[in-house]
Amino acid sequence: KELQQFVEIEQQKARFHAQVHKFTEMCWDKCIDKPGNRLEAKEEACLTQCVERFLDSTHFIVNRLDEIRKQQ
Amino acid sequence: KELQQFVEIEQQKARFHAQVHKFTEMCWDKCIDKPGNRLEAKEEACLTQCVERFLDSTHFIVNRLDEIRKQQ
Amino acid sequence: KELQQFVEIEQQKARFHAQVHKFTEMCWDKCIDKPGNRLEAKEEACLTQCVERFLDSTHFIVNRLDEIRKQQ
Amino acid sequence: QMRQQMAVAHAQELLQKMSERCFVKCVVKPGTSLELSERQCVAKCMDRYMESWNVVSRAYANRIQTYSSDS
Amino acid sequence: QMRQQMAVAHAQELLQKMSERCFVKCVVKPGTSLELSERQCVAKCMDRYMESWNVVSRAYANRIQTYSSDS
Amino acid sequence: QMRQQMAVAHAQELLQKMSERCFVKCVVKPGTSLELSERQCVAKCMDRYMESWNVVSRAYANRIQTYSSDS
Repeated sequence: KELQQFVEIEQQKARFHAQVHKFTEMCWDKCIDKPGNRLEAKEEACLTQCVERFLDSTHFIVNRLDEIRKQQ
Repeated sequence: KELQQFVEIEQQKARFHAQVHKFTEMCWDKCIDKPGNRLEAKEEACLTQCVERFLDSTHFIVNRLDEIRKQQ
Repeated sequence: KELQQFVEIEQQKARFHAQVHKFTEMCWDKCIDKPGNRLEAKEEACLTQCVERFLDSTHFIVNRLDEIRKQQ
Repeated sequence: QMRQQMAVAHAQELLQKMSERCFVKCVVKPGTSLELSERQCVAKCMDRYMESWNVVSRAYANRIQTYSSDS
Repeated sequence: QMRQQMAVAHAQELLQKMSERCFVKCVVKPGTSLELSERQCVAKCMDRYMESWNVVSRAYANRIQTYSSDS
Repeated sequence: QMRQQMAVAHAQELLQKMSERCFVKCVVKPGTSLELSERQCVAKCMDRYMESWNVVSRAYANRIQTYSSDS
């Protein structure tokens, strides 16, 4: 049972990392135009908000799909 | 034998869906500039012809590869 | 033991081909603007140097990661 | 059961591709919240994406049938 | 047999990537048929893509050999 | 051991994506050697990419926690 739990936690971590890789690519393209000598405060805010708004947007889509399904 | 047939049909469907996902991405980029309030007739025609011309184009490439191979 | 060697060599080839596919996509986008009647000398040089500089660049990154790790 | 698993996998892939494309198109500068205009854009974008998926699916199915009946 | 399977897989990947790139480059506005000029463009594009594949493959092989002989 | 394998896989994916993006951004016209200015650009680019990875990772983890504590 402990082994099972260990495997589940590791799988969760793997999914988390896979998402972070995907988000980094997408938000890097949106927020970092020219990599400078340091990460500007504006760029950092953009990255954080990019992740948050992407999750909002996906959440909005999933909810809307549910509503459409109910209406049918 | 029935199970085998069932598996084959499901695999065929999976391949079909995988292709539809790929074509939708490619043709969406080609045909839909700004998503509007409804799918315009022009956009719909573009999507259909995009799929057809992509298949024509792949067909043309495969035939030409065959010819090249025969000449060697 | 021979079988093992055979499998290893084939795996090596597969990795090589996978890399060549990836490099071709990346360097094609960098070097070939409009496909002409033949591959121009300039385009061929660009493709070769694109592969070489990409490997240089990855090498540089790996070395720098090693240095950063040692400093920590 | 296998059929269900596949339908789920298929819906997830649609959701994933749609989310990414509509986010990139509609949220140009991510702000402190998802604004109304961005949400409206995402709603339109997902409707059009799903319609496009159906159009593409139909066009591809027609093409496969034409070929099969030719040979 | 395994070698053959791999060669097939490799050729299919080349075909797939080549088809997509050449279609996107050559068929800007898909019409009711594949026009002559589009077909000529696709033919050139696939020839150049395959040549590019060979150039890249050679450059990469050379580089691996140089490293191996150094160490 | 499994944990180590995953950390390695994860680091390799980071390296791969970072290499490709920084090369495309910094080496616009590949010349006969990697020039100093290109090397400086790649160095900056990889630093910023890794920082971005951390920022994104933190933002995503925060969001997951907020949701979990809500429900």
